[in-house]
Amino acid sequence: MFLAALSICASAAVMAAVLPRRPRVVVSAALGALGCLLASGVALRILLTGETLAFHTSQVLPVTGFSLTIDPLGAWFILVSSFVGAAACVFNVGYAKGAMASRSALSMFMLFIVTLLAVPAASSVMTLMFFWEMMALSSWLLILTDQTRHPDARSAALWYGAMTQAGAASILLGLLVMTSHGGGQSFADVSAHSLALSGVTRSFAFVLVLLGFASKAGAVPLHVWLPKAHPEAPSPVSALMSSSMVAMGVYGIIRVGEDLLHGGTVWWWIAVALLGVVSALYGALHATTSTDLKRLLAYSTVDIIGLVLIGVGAAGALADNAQPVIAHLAMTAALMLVLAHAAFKGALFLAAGAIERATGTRNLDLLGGLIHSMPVTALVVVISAGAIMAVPTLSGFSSEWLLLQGLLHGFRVASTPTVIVMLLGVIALALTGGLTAVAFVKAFGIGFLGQARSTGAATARETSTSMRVAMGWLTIPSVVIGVVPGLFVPLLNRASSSALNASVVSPLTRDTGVVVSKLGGAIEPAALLVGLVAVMALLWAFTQSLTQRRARRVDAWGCGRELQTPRMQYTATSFAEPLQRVFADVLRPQADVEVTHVAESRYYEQSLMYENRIVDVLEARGYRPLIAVTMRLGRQARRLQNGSINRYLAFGFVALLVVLVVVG
Amino acid sequence: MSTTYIASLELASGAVLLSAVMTLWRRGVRSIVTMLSLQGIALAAVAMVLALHEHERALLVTGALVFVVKGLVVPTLLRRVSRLDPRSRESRPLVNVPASLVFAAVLIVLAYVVGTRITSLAPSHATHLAPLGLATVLVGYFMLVTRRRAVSKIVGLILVDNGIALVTFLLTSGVPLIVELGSSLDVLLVVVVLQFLMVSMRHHSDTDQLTEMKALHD
Amino acid sequence: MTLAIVPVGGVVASLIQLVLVALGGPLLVGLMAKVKARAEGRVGAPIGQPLRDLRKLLTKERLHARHASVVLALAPMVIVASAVVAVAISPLVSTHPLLGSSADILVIVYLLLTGSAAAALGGLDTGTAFGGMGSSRAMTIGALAEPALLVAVIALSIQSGTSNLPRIMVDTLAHPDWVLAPSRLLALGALLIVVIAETGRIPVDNPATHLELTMVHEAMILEYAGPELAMVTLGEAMRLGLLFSLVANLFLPWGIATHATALSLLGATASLIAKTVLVALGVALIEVRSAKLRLFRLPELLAGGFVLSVLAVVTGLVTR
Amino acid sequence: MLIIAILLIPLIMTVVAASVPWRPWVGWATAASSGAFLALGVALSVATMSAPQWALHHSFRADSLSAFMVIVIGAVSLLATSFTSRTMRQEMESGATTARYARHYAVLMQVFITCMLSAVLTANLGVLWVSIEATTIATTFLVSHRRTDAAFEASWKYVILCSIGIALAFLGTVLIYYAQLHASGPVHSSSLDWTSVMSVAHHLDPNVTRLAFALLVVGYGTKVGLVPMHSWLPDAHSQAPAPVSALMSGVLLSVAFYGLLRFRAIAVAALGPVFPRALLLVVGLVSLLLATVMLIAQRDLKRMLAYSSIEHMGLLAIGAAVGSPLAIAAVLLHILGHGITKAVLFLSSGEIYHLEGSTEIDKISGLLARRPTLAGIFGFGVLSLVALPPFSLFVSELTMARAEVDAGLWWVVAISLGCLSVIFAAVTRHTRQMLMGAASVGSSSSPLSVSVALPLISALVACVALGVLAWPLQSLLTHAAQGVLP
Repeated sequence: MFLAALSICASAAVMAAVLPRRPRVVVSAALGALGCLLASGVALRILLTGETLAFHTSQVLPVTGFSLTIDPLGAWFILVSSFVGAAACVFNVGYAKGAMASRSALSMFMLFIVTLLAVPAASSVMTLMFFWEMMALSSWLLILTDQTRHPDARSAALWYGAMTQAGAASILLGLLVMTSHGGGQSFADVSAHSLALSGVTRSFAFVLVLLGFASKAGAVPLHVWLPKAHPEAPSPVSALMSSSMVAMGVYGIIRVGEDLLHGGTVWWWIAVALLGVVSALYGALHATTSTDLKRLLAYSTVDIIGLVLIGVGAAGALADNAQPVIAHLAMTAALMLVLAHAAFKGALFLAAGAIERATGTRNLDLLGGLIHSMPVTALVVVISAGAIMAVPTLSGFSSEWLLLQGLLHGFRVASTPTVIVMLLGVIALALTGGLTAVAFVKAFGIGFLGQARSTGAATARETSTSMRVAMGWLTIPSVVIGVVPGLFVPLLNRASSSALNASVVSPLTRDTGVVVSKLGGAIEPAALLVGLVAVMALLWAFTQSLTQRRARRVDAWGCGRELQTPRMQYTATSFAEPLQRVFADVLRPQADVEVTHVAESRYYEQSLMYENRIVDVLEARGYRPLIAVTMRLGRQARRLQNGSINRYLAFGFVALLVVLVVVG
Repeated sequence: MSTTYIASLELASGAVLLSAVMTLWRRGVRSIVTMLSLQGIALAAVAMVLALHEHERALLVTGALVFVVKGLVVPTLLRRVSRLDPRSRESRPLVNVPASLVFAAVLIVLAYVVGTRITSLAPSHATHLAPLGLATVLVGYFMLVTRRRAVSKIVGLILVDNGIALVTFLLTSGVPLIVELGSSLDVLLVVVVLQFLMVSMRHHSDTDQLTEMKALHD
Repeated sequence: MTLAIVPVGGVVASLIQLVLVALGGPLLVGLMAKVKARAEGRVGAPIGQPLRDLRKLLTKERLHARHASVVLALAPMVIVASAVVAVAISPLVSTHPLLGSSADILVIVYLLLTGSAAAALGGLDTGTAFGGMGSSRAMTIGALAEPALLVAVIALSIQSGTSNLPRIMVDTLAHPDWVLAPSRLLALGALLIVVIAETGRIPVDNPATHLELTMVHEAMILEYAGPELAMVTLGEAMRLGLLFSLVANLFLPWGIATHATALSLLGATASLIAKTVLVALGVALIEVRSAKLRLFRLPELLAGGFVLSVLAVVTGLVTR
Repeated sequence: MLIIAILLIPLIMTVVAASVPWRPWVGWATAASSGAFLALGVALSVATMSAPQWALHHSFRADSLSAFMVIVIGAVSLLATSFTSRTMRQEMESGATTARYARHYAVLMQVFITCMLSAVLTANLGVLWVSIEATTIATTFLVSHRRTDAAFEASWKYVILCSIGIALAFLGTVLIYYAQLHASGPVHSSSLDWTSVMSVAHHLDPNVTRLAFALLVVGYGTKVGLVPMHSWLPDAHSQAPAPVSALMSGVLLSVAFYGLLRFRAIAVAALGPVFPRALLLVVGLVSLLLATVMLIAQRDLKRMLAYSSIEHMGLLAIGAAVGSPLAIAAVLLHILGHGITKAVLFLSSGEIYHLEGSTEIDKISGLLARRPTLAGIFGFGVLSLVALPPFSLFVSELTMARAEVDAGLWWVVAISLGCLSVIFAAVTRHTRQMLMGAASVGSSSSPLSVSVALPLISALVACVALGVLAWPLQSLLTHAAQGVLP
């Protein structure tokens, strides 16, 4: 069944490669969406029944063989990918134009979806690496889709390619170290033998694997590629990368740490959680100050994945502190947040694509007033942004509440390092909550409200039906998880038990809301929603009853200003300016002011240019010097081969003498 | 018989190494080529002596072949080249002549040290002389590394080859004939190729670029 | 099960809370203005003036700026609705209000945050310079204040090990010695700073100013008029009432009704009013004695509040 | 019989090419002959699965490893020779060559291929040496085919360095022979036959064998392109016509490596695994490191490909150092994958050179916009080269890494993976420079002719098939690996 889903998606790739232009887009999208839905179905069935699917053949992949196994943990991530994948396919029908409709781009797109479905199912080192690298390859090429029009895409792709390859190398080495003493390379073998490895070896392997997966997940300081690559990809691809591909990093950490290495030691998970804390804060901070809409979303991904990692790390640490129930709770929170994030971030990236198509820009400083021309997109953005801001009764809130429950109850553990991590997690959760609110109030408020700041924004029109359907599809989880999180409790219990490799009695009981039994916590989002809606309805009725007339349209007052142009509005840059000042030490903004005076008097200015840039300080201070050193090394190495045959002969002569001295 | 055998073997083998050192010492192409020719003849003599001593007919054939190829043909070819290029004196080697000679001495010692490890497997009068061949290889290689002129390169290559041939004769009384034939032909061919290249290059470009070929580099 | 929803009693308690906060919020604003006026040697407006203003505003015409969208009309409703729901489920009069089981720290904080976000969007919707300025500043202050609020309340939750507010109060009632625990006192300090920031009082914001360089909240709601302005103002007043009474109840829960009898509810109402007025007077005194801070000095204050709250948590973890 | 046929086909083709003046059909005939012996090679591989085959009084011997190498040679030379006519036509049009030299070219290509075939099919280690040395002579003229200053310089360096290197290999062979003559074991043999040497391998004198193997590694390492004698490689590859570069990089290096594999088996039997492993590891790692630093700031397309060959040869040496059956199987798969990939890249870089008149990376840009098919082929070739799936190099590199870690050499894997990551960044950066960017003004966008695109695309498809499917090679690889295990 799952293989059928994979092959349908793969056939979509083939169709995309062979069909002529017009049917190509539609057929591949239809097949892709069908395959994704099928995969969703398989994943759901596994999550409902708890059974495990396995498949092995030695006829594929020479020397190593090919194995797939889907357990509930994998199924959860397949559910995440397939849900977003289906939306991305449908979205692409309306979106694909120009380069994105080319044979190569479309088939790479479908291939990307295949790998996203297959990575959580891979159950041997070689199979995992195969799909992992295919995933990297296809997404990497997709970033380059529009490279002729967006030169930035090339540099972004270079960053992404280099970092993802280094990450894959790290993962590979870690996994191989695990297999080295165990015999087989299937996950079952590794898991069975890993306890026989020495503690140092296991820790070494885990750190390597963690580095690789954390880089894919976009954890700071390994995130630098992410805010470059995600924005440059075509929007359906960005949506998949940001929602599903980063989740694969999380999946890898859970799979290796909890399943293959049986939980390891506490400090592993403390490290994971600390990565999460740093990522959450750094991502949130940069998201508030980004003016490029997709860059903002990308940094927000770093933020949310940070929270997920806090949950995963907390779960691991608690499990190692003999608190399986609370660990289960934290893991559940992390998994729920993964799904919630996939949906709302997917929707937001798709919306960003819709906006870019409609206005020709994704620079918030050039947008404005889109709510009038693109009401459906605006609604999608409001719901998804609300979810990401953790507005109660939307998905982000339910997930973050669960996470907070896990962290708070983690306080009762005796081990001080663990408690400190829990505390840092709570602080990160609190701080990112506020910062995320700023970022997304800015994104929606500047992008959709007020007046258009450019002609592109002024002439925007609502997107095509398929794009709206896809965006709408992705808002469903934001609402459903938010309003009736209890629906997901049984599925999450299975996935989380499978993730932690332990069958504990889940503290979560199923209801319309979520009740953490024995631990004294509950939310009833449905009831809250009823309350909110009822109050609003009453208020609406009340205001209507006061006067029968509709509100009169007048010019904005603006403290009595007569002239008010769109240029006088606050922009995204100015909106974030106070926060940028507050966090100047971390963000290190660079501002240039250039004043040109009129010739007659220095007291009058002819023009004033202000430029404000925020570069990723970790990139500037950490990566750039490294690259510079490497390049210098490369340039100096060229002198080795200076063309003199005498020198070349001397190399060999010295080698010969060394051989004689050493051997003789 | 035995002492004559030993004496002649030692004389011929010593001559091979000595002529190698002499090529390092001399600068004029003509005298170097003469040394090379002498070396070829000495090498052939080694083969002949061994062949007579061990009654190896194949080695006799090899000796004759070596005499023709290394004693006559190759030097003749080289003389033709040097006539084409009368200026090709090794006027400015990378390591000057006295230092080269000192270094050659060091190399000979090294060859001796290494050689003893090899000869201890099957000690005999012949194998004891094998370090001389090894030393010739090293001296030849040293010449390749330190001499700039193209002709010197060819000479160095031939020295290395002669050294290896000497080792071969002394240690094993010759490898199977087919291999020996092949290797001799190959040496000849290499020399022909090199000569061809030199001539073509000279025809191709006016300036004498052979000494400083550094157009191709990173 | 103490957390079980008690329908009748809970509904009554929630209604009482709603009425108290909806009326009491504006009255508290009036009270504080009166105190300030007196302290400055003025007579000042009557305490009921904010309520009268609200009534007057409700009769005015509805005016919308030309470029505004539906957000402008929706934002006030969201502000009020979020405040209403937060008030209804918070344990102010009774420890068993309607949906008290969901009266989680995170729910209250994020309901308030939702209100702030709605207000900020409303400010941006008109496309004027002042609206954006106010929104930007308000969100900046909110982004720094909300975390401190959350962490401060979490400091209070450590001893009882739950994030459910009614349960924290019940547990505090059972353990009177907790009140003077160092972590609680630190949290109180943090909460006061946060509450001042959240409700826009001096030294964070001056509710009485219309000077463009200094205003925060007033700039954001500059374009509102009539019933919508009334709703925004009411919502803000309710937030103020909720925060003041929550602070009062979290530190001094005595008097709150743990059973849904008429008598205990009455007593609880009276004690709540008394406690809240005390808090309001305290805040008013702080306002009188301090000058408004420059906008860019504010982060220092809020960071101080945040650090206090973190310290409170740490102390709580160490001393538990 | 098969062995003789395989050797005869290119030999006859040599005679044919030598006896008729140059015509385009000669080029196609050479391709046909390559295809023919490729097919026979497949048949040979089937035949050798049961037992090694012998021919001409035990002069020639083919086991699965030889058969596999015949397939590698066949596949790559099929690719390379299918470009003969086209390359010659282009060069004649541009005045770079004449009909006379085209004829030389065709003959020398066949000689070159014949030498390689005899190297892998001979039973005698001495003849193996002679054959490899003979390839030097054939390829020297092929490198200088363009008859420019640079081409002469390259072939001069090539012949000097390779001659000296291969001379050292001869010394090593002689020493092995010497050790064999005086082997202490019960069996005495006095021929350099692979089987007879192997039969006494356990009794060879360790001192002599150690020195011999070291000399062989340096010597054959020269032809393989391993540090320290690698320096000829970038020069020769950048100056030779594209099909020659393809053949040299694709198979010549591997054929020399085949020699090393054979001698490694002898050395392991005589010395135990430690010394051969250490030596090959050092050589392999240094080659890899050198290739890495040289690729970082590389400026020339063909030199980039050449250094990448050094990189891959370094990987092979490291894989051979491990020497487990898994490692050798991976090494062999890598040889095939690298051969095909490198051939595709050199051939397409030849087309690029033809288009642009330069192989300087900075002078080429926007190929993807101007020549989508060619750029696509080159791009996918690079993806294959940097070992991304689904290409076969991915599987072979991963398997090698696995075998290395299994052998306890995780630090080697760490170093090589580090180098590979840097190489990935460097190579993709250079490739990006050439492929990406807007098309320059006035550039034409004529489609690539089918005769060019078809072989290259099908070669890439073959790489994918090798990387994804197990059945064509699985048993052959494991069987061949058995052949060089002591």
